[in-house]
Amino acid sequence: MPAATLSIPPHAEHVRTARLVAVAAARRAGLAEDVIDDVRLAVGEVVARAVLRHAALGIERDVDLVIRDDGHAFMVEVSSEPASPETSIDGDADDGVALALVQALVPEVGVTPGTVALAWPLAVIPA
Amino acid sequence: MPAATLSIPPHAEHVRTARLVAVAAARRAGLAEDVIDDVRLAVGEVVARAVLRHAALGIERDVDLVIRDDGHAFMVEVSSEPASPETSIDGDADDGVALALVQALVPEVGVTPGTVALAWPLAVIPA
Amino acid sequence: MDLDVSTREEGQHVVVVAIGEVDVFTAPTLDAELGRLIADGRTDLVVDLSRVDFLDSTGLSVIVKALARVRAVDGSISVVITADRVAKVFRITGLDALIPLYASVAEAVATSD
Amino acid sequence: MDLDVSTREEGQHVVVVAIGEVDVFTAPTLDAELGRLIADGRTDLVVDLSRVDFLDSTGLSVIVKALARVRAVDGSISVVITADRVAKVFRITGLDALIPLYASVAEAVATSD
Ligand SMILES: Nc1ncnc2c1ncn2[C@@H]1O[C@H](COP(=O)(O)OP(=O)(O)O)[C@@H](O)[C@H]1O
Ligand SMILES: Nc1ncnc2c1ncn2[C@@H]1O[C@H](COP(=O)(O)OP(=O)(O)O)[C@@H](O)[C@H]1O
Repeated sequence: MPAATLSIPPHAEHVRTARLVAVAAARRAGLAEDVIDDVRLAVGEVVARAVLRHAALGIERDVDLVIRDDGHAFMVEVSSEPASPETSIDGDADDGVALALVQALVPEVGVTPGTVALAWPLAVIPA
Repeated sequence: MPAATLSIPPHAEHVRTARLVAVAAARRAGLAEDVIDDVRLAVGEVVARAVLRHAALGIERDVDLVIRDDGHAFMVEVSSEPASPETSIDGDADDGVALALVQALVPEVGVTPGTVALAWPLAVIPA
Repeated sequence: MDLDVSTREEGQHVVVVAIGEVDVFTAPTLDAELGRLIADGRTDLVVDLSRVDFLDSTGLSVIVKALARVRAVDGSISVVITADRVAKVFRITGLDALIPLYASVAEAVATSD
Repeated sequence: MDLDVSTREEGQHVVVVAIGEVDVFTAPTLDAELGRLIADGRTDLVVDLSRVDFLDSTGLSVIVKALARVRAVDGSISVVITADRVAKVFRITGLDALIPLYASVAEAVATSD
């Protein structure tokens, strides 16, 4: 069962809310404080990218977060409008930095159309 | 459009997440800090009551929050399993204190089966 | 954990220091500590909430329960509050008339002797 | 607002003090202030992030943009960081090799003269 499900409108001011919820769930999952810092930043980056993409394309749809802790991993799934020929945008340099951060901070990153899944295996994390 | 939609499992540990999201949205809506304190407490009380009720009845369903700011009022709607002859429980003294707090802190409280709606009119709130 | 509870002696009193948030999830921690002290015969208690930034009705009822138990054996309980946000909860519910509230532990210990 | 930005003079330098969170929502505030200063010819800048508890890639790119602008006119920019959480963002992206990071404003002002 998800630890929390959050939907936010695609505006920059709501990205902080996504970070707050992810951090609260990560703390509940028992992640160490420095890993929680990584969760805060990585989730913030992915949600910010999704929100900016919606904003750039005039997509009103919410950005959705599903946060899970299945005992093996702490997972955050961010869903937004899937890229299509009409909804694809050229990323700028910021996007590159954001993706580099996400790749550096998150043990497992899964990207499918419309969804970025971030996972922190619980076994390898010192309690 | 909702400012945020949050679903949490019916466990006490997640009530704090609901408070965080409500407070973040209240701040975005421009409420004064002392009114934000009232939002934090009132939302915490209503969500705690809903979560405890689900837990007592063995209801696994999430408790849902929809937060809105329509320019006239800041609104938080908390939905949970509606009371029925089978799902009604006798409130204890704590419930009385919780309801008293909610009534004292929230300008407009609407209760329908399964839903408690809290509203703070924006017009009467000093910015 | 969002709440830390520790205790220390100050003369006749036991000061119970809570740090963090006292809510439906964490209040049992405070409840257990107060219950343990009272069972041990420590019934002159100062509950220091000066570093508590949130307290809900569950937290209130933990304090009311402790109050009832210490009064039954002629003990005392007082509460230290600095945050207006926390004081307001006591005021709205009228608990400020039942339980002495102080701005510092020193004051609480001096006055409730 | 989740970010406050203010400035003060320290000798040749302008110290830009940010307090709060620098993210996709608030970074434009910092960007505007840095842009205003550089346009005014103030190109020896110390960005004090010692009271910033969160900074994301948007915040980084604001600083990189300011760096490019001051370098073009022989200015300098240095950054004061105390939180490990914030330092980590500079490290991962390799920005710590491009921008001098200091533990205090005094150090930043003394060294980057
Ligand atoms: N390797 C990756 N790591 C983290 N996030 C990624 C990665 N690849 C893509 N993303 C994120 O997923 C979003 C959707 O990516 P994509 O399907 O390529 O859409 P687009 O063509 O609009 O960039 C991007 O905006 C980006 O934030
Ligand atoms: N006047 C009120 N103010 C605030 N909350 C209320 C009020 N009345 C009811 N509630 C909340 O709504 C929930 C559902 O109430 P109700 O439909 O009466 O169900 P139940 O019979 O299980 O108490 C209660 O648990 C309580 O927390």
